[in-house]
Amino acid sequence: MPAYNASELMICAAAREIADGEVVFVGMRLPLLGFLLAKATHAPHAVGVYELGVVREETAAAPILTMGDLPNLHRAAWLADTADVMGLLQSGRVDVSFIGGAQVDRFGNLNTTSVVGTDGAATRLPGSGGACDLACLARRHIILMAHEQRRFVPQVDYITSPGYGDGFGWRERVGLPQGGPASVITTLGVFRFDPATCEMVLSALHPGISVEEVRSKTGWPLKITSALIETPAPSTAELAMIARFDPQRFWTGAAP
Amino acid sequence: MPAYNASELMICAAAREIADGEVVFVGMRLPLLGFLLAKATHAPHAVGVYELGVVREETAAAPILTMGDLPNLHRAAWLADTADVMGLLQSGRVDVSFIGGAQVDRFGNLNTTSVVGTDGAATRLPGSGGACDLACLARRHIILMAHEQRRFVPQVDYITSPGYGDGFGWRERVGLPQGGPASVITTLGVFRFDPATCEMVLSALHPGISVEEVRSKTGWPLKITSALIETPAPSTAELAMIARFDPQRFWTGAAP
Amino acid sequence: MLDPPAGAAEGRRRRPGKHTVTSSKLVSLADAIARFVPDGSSVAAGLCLEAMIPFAAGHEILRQGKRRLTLIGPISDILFDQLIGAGCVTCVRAAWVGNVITGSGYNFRRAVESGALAVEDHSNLTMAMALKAGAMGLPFMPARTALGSDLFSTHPGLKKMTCPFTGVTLAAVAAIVPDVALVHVQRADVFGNSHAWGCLGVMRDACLASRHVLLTTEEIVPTELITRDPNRVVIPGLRVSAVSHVPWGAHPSPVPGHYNRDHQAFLDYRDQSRSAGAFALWRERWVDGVAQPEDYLDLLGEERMQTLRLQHHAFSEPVDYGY
Amino acid sequence: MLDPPAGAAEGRRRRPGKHTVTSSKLVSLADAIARFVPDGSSVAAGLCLEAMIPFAAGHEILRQGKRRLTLIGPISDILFDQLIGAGCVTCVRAAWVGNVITGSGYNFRRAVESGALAVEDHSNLTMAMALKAGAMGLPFMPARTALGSDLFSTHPGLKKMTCPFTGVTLAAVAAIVPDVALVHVQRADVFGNSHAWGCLGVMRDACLASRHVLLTTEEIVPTELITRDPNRVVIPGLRVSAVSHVPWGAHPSPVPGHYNRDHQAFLDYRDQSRSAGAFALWRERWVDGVAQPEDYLDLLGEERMQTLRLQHHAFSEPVDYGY
Repeated sequence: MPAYNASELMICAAAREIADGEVVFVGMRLPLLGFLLAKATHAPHAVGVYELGVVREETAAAPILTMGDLPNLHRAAWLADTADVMGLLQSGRVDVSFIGGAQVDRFGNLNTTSVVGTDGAATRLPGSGGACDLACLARRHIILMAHEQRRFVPQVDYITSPGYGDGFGWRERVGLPQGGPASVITTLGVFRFDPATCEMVLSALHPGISVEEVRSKTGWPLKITSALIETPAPSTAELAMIARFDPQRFWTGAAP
Repeated sequence: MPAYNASELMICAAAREIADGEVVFVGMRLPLLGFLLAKATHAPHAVGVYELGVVREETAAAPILTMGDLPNLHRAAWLADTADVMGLLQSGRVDVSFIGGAQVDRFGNLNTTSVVGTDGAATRLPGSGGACDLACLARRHIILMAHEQRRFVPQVDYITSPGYGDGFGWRERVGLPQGGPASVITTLGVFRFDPATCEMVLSALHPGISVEEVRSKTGWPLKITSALIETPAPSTAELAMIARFDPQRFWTGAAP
Repeated sequence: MLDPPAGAAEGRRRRPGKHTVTSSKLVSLADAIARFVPDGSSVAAGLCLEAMIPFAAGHEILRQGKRRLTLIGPISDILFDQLIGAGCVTCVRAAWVGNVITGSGYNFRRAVESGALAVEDHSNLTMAMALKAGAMGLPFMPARTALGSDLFSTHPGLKKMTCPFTGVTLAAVAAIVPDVALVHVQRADVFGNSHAWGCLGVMRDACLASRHVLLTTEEIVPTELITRDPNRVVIPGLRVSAVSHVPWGAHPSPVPGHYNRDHQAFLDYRDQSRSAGAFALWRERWVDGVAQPEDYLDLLGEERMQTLRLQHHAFSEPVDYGY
Repeated sequence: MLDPPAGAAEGRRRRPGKHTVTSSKLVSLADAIARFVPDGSSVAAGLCLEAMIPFAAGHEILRQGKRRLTLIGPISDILFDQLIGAGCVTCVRAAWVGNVITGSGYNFRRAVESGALAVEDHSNLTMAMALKAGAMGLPFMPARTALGSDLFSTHPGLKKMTCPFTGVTLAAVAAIVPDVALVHVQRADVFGNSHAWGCLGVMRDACLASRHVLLTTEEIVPTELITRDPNRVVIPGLRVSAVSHVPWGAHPSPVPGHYNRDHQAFLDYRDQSRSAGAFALWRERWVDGVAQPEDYLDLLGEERMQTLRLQHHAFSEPVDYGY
């Protein structure tokens, strides 16, 4: 079995969330690599949408680090205004989006705006960018983040990107009749949401990770699916693909 | 003095309503020729805006009959969406616009939608197009139309393009805080609006036309300015310019 | 006939199915219309106003005898009048219906005055905002226009509202989501990627708002020619349902890069539509007599086409999308 | 600091004076900033998101020591962080402020956490709609986003409203009308006519919304090169107040057709901004040490510029605007 690090595992898990032919609102960092991996493997007809006004059907001819890098514009299917691509999102034409966060809670609400430390002092973070829009308007969204106790809290300090609020029925009530987080991919496992309660449930453990470790790094009594599985490890082919898209291991990080 | 017809006189009168450097929302027919004449004479820096998404700073290289004719797109300053040019209008960046109508009333309200005959039967007309928008949103608008009693009525059957409604204060009240008709140029004379009452007032008589003729073709007791003047006749140079823009006399009509 | 609450509720809708980049969408115009324009459809057309009007696609609708259509567009020039004259249409949502160069649309007048046709009267701006709302997935958009006009009385998709921030009176315009948009473009690949240029009118928002987009195109080109200039794409291929290759498909309206406006055809149409009988003759010759797109070109004749082709060329400066 | 009622009322505004087609608007960047960016201005920048960020114009603001600015933009990448670090800014209206490739903006964090900087938190879509409202002369626009989020608590230009047609809950976003938009384009003439291509972000609406538009451009070209392709114009010349010729004026962000993103500059900036002291050194070298635009190129060095220039070219196919 090839060696891999947590980032590579998360990229592979993210790629598996994309079905062929889906329209994907692509973020930066690991989700971007997950999207490229999906297109290179099981989802060659997935279409990428980027908030700066880019729609791509073909993978960029050269590696990119940010969405505005010129290879990401070269041979795009559409270069338009942010409002035009946001219109695709708002009219329900985006199947899945990916977002990261500094803090997440048991109902999948995300905070990337401001966190309050144990000393009561607030730390200012960059803010929403497009994340709030993706969480409100994509047909489903996937959250990727590092799994640490300070990040997995019972209730986020600030809802930047709505998940299921305080549980079932909340989205409908506040005016978000569809969407919501489908899964959370962390450094420890993959989590999904109980359709009845909208609460986050441990669904897959990454190889070598124990339930106890996940519980100890989660700030609420975590529910676990009765059908807990192990996250499939990346294959050699997948790792080679990832290396092609991130040749300097800029986002993937140090080799294992 | 050169011979001219009523259309040529109206074109010259329309041109004089345009000041140099103004942004003009140009219609078709006589107003188009008036705009071109103004640019060729006293208003070389006037900018033309067309509702199909065209902004022009230079006169088209060949005569055009409709706004979408290719010479009107060639070397335009901007080809954009209707919403973009309507945004210029709605944000108060259009100084003056020109519209025609089938029916006008004493407060300058225009009807191009439906007129009711003396027998009570309604005749359907083409509708607003952009006229309603120009009447609502340009800083001022100029009306051009044939002067006939059935067209100059006390109250229009349908307000397609608002003038001053029922008089002073009406525009403000309905939500149109600025704009309104500045003048009406007809086959008989030029009319302006009393600032205190917003009622149409005869301001200039075309050469050879009597006050009595105007009164007999106006469906309400017409007020006349104390400083009534004669509309200046077109000069030879003006007529030559018009002939350049309408070489087939398509809009100008039969030569006098 | 008018259905504004539906229009208003239409702002959010289903995606019509997965997009497959590599499957050709190239079909005959007859097949495209047969498949995507069932009786009862709402059809947006004439979206670039005077230019690039999809006459060939409209005539195919007429030929196939579609019924109970709702037509949507800002100003329609004579295409709407033709479809109305053929009895295809029960409702028009438009700012202006007629013959741009001559004035009245006689079939339109007859249909309205006889009560056979319902009209939802727009202005160009209310139409633009209704389609923009549809494009953006919103149920309405505000505007400052039409206040004080009688459009409100004949247009249930138009209401007065108060700005939640400033308190001023505004017009609220309900979204319009056409079942299908018909657009004619200069060049497209077989997957629905295309370039369009010139005056764009409400084409972009109308296409983005519509459930299906049918392209007719002057030229079929390789995909790489389109993706070499992605800012020139007005509607992305993933939103296009069918592409048909129809040179001269917008005649007699003008197409930048291809041909000028055939003014004479519009002038002739005035007389050809003045009575129902004259219109039947026009239709027989110019629509029913055209079994396939090539027949139209024969009818037009090379001499006339030559007078309409561009006499002066003016090419854009290339731009570089390299890296 | 926040002034949303003003923002909301700004939807309609005065035209800043007659446009004269034939008078050159070409001025030095220093003159453009001195004249059109007085202390207290609201300044929109970073409107194409990661690309074509007007760094040279922003650095000139910094050099001239402008004060009490409000910055407006969707995501700002590091330009906003630099202006905040220099003490030019008292308010930011943005969706995201940081360093796109590394995360946090340290000057931004310090300023917010010390209470020196007010923030009106947007999402990219609320920012796009606020600027679109400004562009369209409207006091607000609706959106379906941000509902249920805490953006409403820190953003007085965001309210909940009920759709007048469907009754659904929507977000109402107050218009933003910047005093000035700073944009970098690929080519412009001396009158402010220009071409821009690539990802356009909110550039079009932000420019149309702003009272003044200042262009920096890679190239000054003849007017006829621009008017040969009027669909490539994003903001018409009549809306532009000044043009400055500043090659590499968007470095280290990328400019399609000219140069790639200088990732290393953004990575270096992380350390160069981690402390106030480090930032002072960065500023001394890269801003105060640049007396005129050419000095910046010397500082950058030909070798580095060569690595950033395009290695692969990909030219668009010309289109014909003839008649």
